[in-house]
Amino acid sequence: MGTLLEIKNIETYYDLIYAIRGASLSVEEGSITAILGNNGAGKTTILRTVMGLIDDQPDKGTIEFAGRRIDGADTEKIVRMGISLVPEGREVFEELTIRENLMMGAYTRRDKKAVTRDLDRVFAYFPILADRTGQWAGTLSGGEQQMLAIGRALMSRPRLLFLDEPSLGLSPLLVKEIFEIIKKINQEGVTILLVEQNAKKALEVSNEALILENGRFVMKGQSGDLMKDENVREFYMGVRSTESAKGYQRWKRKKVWR
Amino acid sequence: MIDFIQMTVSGIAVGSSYALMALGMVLIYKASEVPNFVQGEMALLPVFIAYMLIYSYGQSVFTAFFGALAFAMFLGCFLEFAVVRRAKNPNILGLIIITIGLEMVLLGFVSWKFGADQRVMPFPISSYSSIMFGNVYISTLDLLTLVAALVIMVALFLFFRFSKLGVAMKATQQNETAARLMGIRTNRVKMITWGISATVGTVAGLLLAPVFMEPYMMWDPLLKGFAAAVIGGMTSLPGAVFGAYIVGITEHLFGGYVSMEYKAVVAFVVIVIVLCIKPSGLFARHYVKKV
Amino acid sequence: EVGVTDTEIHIGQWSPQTGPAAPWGAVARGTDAYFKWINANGGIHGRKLIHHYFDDAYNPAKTIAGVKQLQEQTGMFAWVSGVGTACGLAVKDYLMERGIPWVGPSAGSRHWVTPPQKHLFNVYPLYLGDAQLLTEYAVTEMDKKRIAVVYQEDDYGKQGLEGAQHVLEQHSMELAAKVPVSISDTDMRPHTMKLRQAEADAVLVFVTPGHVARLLGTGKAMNFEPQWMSTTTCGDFPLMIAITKGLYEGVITASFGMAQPTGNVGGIEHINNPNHELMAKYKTEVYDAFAADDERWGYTFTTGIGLAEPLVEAIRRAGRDLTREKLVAELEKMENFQGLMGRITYGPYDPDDPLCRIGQQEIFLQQCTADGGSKILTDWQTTEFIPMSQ
Amino acid sequence: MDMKRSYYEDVRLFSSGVTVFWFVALMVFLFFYPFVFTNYYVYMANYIAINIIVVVGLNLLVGYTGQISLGHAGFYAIGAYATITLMTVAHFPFLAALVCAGLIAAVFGFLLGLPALRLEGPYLAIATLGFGLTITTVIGRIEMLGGRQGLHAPDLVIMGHHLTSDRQFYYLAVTITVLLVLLARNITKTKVGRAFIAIRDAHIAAETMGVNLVLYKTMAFALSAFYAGVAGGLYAFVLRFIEPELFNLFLSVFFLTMAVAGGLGSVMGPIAGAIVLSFLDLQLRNILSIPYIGDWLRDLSASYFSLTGVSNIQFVIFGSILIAIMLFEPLGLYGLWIRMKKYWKPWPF
Amino acid sequence: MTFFAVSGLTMAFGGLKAADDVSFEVAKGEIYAIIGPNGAGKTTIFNCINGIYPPTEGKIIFRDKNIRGLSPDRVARAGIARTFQNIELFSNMNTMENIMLGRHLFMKTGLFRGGLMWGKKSFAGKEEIQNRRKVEEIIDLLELQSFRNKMVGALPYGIQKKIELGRALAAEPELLLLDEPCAGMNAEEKQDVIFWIKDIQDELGITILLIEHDMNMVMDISNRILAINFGRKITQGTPQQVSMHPEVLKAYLGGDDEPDLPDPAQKEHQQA
Ligand SMILES: Nc1ncnc2c1ncn2[C@@H]1O[C@H](COP(=O)(O)OP(=O)(O)OP(=O)(O)O)[C@@H](O)[C@H]1O
Ligand SMILES: Nc1ncnc2c1ncn2[C@@H]1O[C@H](COP(=O)(O)OP(=O)(O)OP(=O)(O)O)[C@@H](O)[C@H]1O
Ligand SMILES: CC(C)C[C@H](N)C(=O)O
Ligand SMILES: [Mg+2]
Ligand SMILES: [Mg+2]
Repeated sequence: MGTLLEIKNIETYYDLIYAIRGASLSVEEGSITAILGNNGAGKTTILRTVMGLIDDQPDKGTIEFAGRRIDGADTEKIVRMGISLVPEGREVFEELTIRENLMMGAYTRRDKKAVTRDLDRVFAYFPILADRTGQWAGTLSGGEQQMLAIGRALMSRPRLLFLDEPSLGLSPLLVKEIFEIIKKINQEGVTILLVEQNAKKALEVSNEALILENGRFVMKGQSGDLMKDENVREFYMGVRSTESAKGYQRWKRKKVWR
Repeated sequence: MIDFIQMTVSGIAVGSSYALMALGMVLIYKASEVPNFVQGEMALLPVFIAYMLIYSYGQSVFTAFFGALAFAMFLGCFLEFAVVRRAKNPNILGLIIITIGLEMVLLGFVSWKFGADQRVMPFPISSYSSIMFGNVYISTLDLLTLVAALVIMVALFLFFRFSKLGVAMKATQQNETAARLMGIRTNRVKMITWGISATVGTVAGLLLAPVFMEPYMMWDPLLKGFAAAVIGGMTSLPGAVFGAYIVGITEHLFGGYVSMEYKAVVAFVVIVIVLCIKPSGLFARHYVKKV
Repeated sequence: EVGVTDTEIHIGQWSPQTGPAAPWGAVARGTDAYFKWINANGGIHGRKLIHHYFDDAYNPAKTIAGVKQLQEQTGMFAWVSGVGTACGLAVKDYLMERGIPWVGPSAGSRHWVTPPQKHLFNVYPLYLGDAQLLTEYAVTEMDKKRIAVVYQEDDYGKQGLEGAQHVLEQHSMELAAKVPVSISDTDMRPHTMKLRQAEADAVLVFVTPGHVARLLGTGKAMNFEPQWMSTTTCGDFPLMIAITKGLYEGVITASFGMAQPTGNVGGIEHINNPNHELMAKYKTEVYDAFAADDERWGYTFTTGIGLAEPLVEAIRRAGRDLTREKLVAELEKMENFQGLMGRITYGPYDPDDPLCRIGQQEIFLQQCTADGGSKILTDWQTTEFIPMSQ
Repeated sequence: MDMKRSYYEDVRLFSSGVTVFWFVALMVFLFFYPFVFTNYYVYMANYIAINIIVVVGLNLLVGYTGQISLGHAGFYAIGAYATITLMTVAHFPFLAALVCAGLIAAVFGFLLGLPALRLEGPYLAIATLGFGLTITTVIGRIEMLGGRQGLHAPDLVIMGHHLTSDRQFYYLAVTITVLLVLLARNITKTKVGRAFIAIRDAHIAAETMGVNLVLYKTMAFALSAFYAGVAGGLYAFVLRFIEPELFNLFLSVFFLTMAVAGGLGSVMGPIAGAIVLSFLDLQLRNILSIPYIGDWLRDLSASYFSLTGVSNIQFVIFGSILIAIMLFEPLGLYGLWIRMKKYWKPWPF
Repeated sequence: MTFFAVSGLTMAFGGLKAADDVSFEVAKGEIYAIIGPNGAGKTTIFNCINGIYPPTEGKIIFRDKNIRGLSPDRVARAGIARTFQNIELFSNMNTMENIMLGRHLFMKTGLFRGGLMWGKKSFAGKEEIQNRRKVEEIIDLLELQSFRNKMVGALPYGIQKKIELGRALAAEPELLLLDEPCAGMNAEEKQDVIFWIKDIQDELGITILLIEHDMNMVMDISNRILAINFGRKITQGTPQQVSMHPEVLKAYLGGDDEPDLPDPAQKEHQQA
């Protein structure tokens, strides 16, 4: 097993906003890597940069996938090389049906039989989608759309799968299932890069994890180690010595406008 | 009664040329979500190219027409590639203005090259001959247009139904980023639709030219085609054709029975009424955003 | 005087060189070639005519802008021609208030002479006259019973309609049908249907040449072939024959002298066309020498010459110390001046008499032959002026 | 940023003394303009001022509320005809007629706003386009309005003064324009303007925050129509003669072009658009009289194109400029301005 | 007085009943949570309350008045504000303006008074200032100062959720509907939101109807919980009661497994 994705020192701008400030990352083939970070740390931006979704970015640095440079390449091309992204905010095709949405996931594939099999597999993961194949994706509930987005990405049988907050808006039961699914497809040989707010689950399922802050990776290590880290526990898993909010003394003082 | 049938038939006849324009409109809208104001001129230039091939280069009518269609394909692709695609984070209105700009440029070029005078385009069949069913006339040219409209519609319909391009177009229109994430070469999809659209428009242009050829020849068909496409729901090929016949027939019946003076605008009134009942046209499901 | 120097006389003109009305732009180019020819022949009293014409795209707002710009920055001595009723009306007050002479508006509208203006001299025969003469001819000479009018919905068409109705009333007849056409119409089927339903045996068409062509074609395809009749505007037979692919044969139009002067139209003799020679001269000396290569020798071009002739003649008659006052005086003195068009006569300014500024009311009728030549049907005829009804 | 002394700074007309300075400078310039420039440029200023009114109004609809209109020439026509008719038939004084004409146009705007409640995108485009065409067709049929023969404007008298020259009219037109622009600017900064933008960006959320969609969408149409109507009334006196064909689809498209190319969703953008494009529209016809370039174009035409069609170069240029603006600056001229401002930040703008 | 009650609410989309005879009552001042698997119909219930969907059947009583069938703006006027599951911000306005729009109902400036705003002392000017003060309080409360003048479209997901909350608060509602306010936030940020929600309840006295998938939070702050599945009510009660209901465990929390809680300490607290 070698390195599948190698990001070296990338820097990304949104116009004048300096979002990624030199981040390096390598993803081992067959592993699950997790990225944790606060709101606005730039997690989504990293994924979007790799996918070539931000015009003319990365500004600096290189990205290699399976030994080939992909920075600056077209998204379509990157996707065809075998990377698939479950985007933040679902981005389903609102006026296409569930089935059409899933079939779009398999757009680049020619092996019809296998596609049908994969479709069945997605339906097995998310039975509610199977009941509604003809419903417009735009009218699905938030969680259903999230399932659809994940299912759609699975349909492309990627080598490397990017998941941007896959558990967003899912019920606790489904969250569990999603992570099971992640593990399962990983075992089937798909390398996974996972961005999650649910740090506990993410660390549980991943081999390696990185912590992003203000566009830079500030910590990196085996997931098991990170899970034991004091700071990580406090800031990303919300583990505090006190019990629940109900008993809390409010410590954040409200400021009054001068 | 004869009058009624005659008016209906004539309505269908004129509707056929609207239909071809509407089909072109729909194609581009399906992939790019732009109401395409350069649709008419994308057909105009190839028609004049055909004219030039015939008169300046002595080509036969058939060669010239094929040349025009090929050129149209190229022109459509080129406009998308060289101009429309270059827009950075375009919004719909920006794109509309770009198509209006292109319209001016192409129209300007044609009028610059050919002047404003009427031209006469040779055509294999006479535009004055007609077929008579009982007392009802339909000119052979109209019949040809009708056939062309239907054949093209069916062909496009089947093509998009059974090729991946159809869904790819729809996906591109709805969420271009997501479409690219599916590996769809959205730029190529759009380019092809522009090409096809220009070609379809040129068919309309070539069929109109024997009757009437001058730089502004495509304006009226463009507007009516746009109207027809809207009635049909903007994204439906059969809808576009159906809408075109509605526009054509309404115009004729209204002109015949009610008032000639308001004939030019009746189509638009009909559209407003239709849209009040079905806000997304007749052939498109209305999507209400869910929150 | 403004616009007159020792060596130059500045004359302005507007016309649509672009936009849907651009075919009328040839009027200005005709005038331009005509002025160049005059200059090439020594100008007038040692002065050259400097012709400033601009494109207003048939948009009155641009006409005003252009007129003001030329008038105020360069200074025009007078204005000639100027295409379009609306465009003309938009600048009329401006020119008249300043006492700037304007000769030969390029549109046969009654507006130019109701009320007559001291400095506005009409040349173009009114559309009313076309309609009167055509209707009269259809009724009396051709014995047509059911006369229909197809009219463009503007000044041109409306006055045509009025003229036809006026004559029919005199014959106690009624219009078989009146069918409006809007400029944007390309589809002539409903119009043809209307005419067919009305069983018209003669149809007067007051529309643009393009519309006429489509109307005739549609009629032909529907087996509807009445006696088509049209105006001076559609009297350019070679053009009409070409764009109707021969259908124009037999159509009767009014004319003020556009008959093809050369032999290339099938040797038809223009027995009654008194300005035959003048036309031939212009063809070779003006058109061949000064027009652009792609310019067509046709009605619009010659109109541009015809409309400018009275002005040029008056300038010539005014002599070396040219002033606007003198120009107007000379124009008022003009009597039976014969150029390309009918004989032109003005009179002393009388605010109540439109005829003092109308110039001419002379036209004749011609019929199109298979090869685009014309057969002259009538001699020059003067039609009666129908004043505005209110 | 946090040093604000008063919240009013965000909404007030002049965000700083510098702006006041520039505004006063502009007013002084506008005041002396007619003394400096020839009458032709005064006419041009009038024409542009009127276009500014329309486009600023159109922008309230298109840029702020997100509703497209391809029928603004219709409102313009209504304003022009109503002003003249009210003055000649009902003997209204000019200003009263102008305001009433604006209100009449607003009523039509309101009516058009009703079907527009349910329509969007191309559907709305075609409905408004149809409105524009229908209005002129109908006006062309009404004999009282002169039909296709057109209508002459009566004498323009304001408080006993006859305004006959362009210069006199200039002060009227510019005053009205400045007032209406300031009005629009204030509207966009206060409650109504925010509601418009909210509707454009997320109409469902706007509604759940208490914005009455029916009210505000029709209000946007009516307001925008009011601007067009007032402008139309002024236009009638610039031309002194109107007829239905003036108010054709090209004009509606031209208005939209000015608004978009100027930059939607700002007040300055459309003004820039109106100025630049109106100026180009009037000036491009002179392209052939520019020394050298004109001759070169003529030679080019003679050898590759046609001389009779040479004037059409202006279309090619106009179209190319439009495309260029939209390609390089999707936000239009306003976007360009913002960029320049960023670039010249140290400057006291 | 009934503060807020839904009875027999049914919402059908074609054959699909997204809400099916749902009834519940919310007392003034409480935090009432709705939980249920994805697609259970939670958002649909909000949409019906809000007037975005016209319910097929049922009654929605707010302060003794039936508000069913009112348009969303009328519902807002009645005193109900909400946030959305998928962010619905005005993306081309900055944070301040977004929240300012929340003040819409409190402002009386119309076209004329707005258009003629000529100074601080004018009606519109005064009103702007007054409402801005209110907005600033909210910005302070939610700690959005640094985003005040940023266009919201480009802000991170979690911040956008906060701005939505702020916008809803600005409307000074009596009943606040929150649709997954914590989605996309990390643990620390969630804690903040929890505090704010508590504050909103305690200090502003606003009644809250909450949809949330984070059981930790739901258990923590809600007074009562309604669990639904397939549009139908499963159970209703205190957090403890609901979390132990077998059907909730099976359909929502995941069968035998314990709810997703980060800490054993809290688990005990749950099962107590
Ligand atoms: N389109 C954009 N334009 C400008 N700035 C942007 C844009 N998108 C993101 N940013 C900025 O880039 C930074 C990183 O944002 P990003 O969305 O990558 O964060 P994130 O880690 O994914 O956050 P979240 O957990 O909320 O999803 C933020 O400060 C954000 O404001
Ligand atoms: N407009 C609509 N048309 C058709 N079906 C709809 C529509 N809106 C909602 N539905 C369906 O109704 C069901 C309930 O949707 P709703 O959004 O209320 O779920 P939810 O409980 O909020 O789920 P989640 O937790 O995933 O957000 C879903 O199955 C959805 O597909
Ligand atoms: C002089 C001509 C070109 C005018 C033309 N007869 C018209 O009014 O349309
Ligand atoms: Mg993110
Ligand atoms: Mg939901």
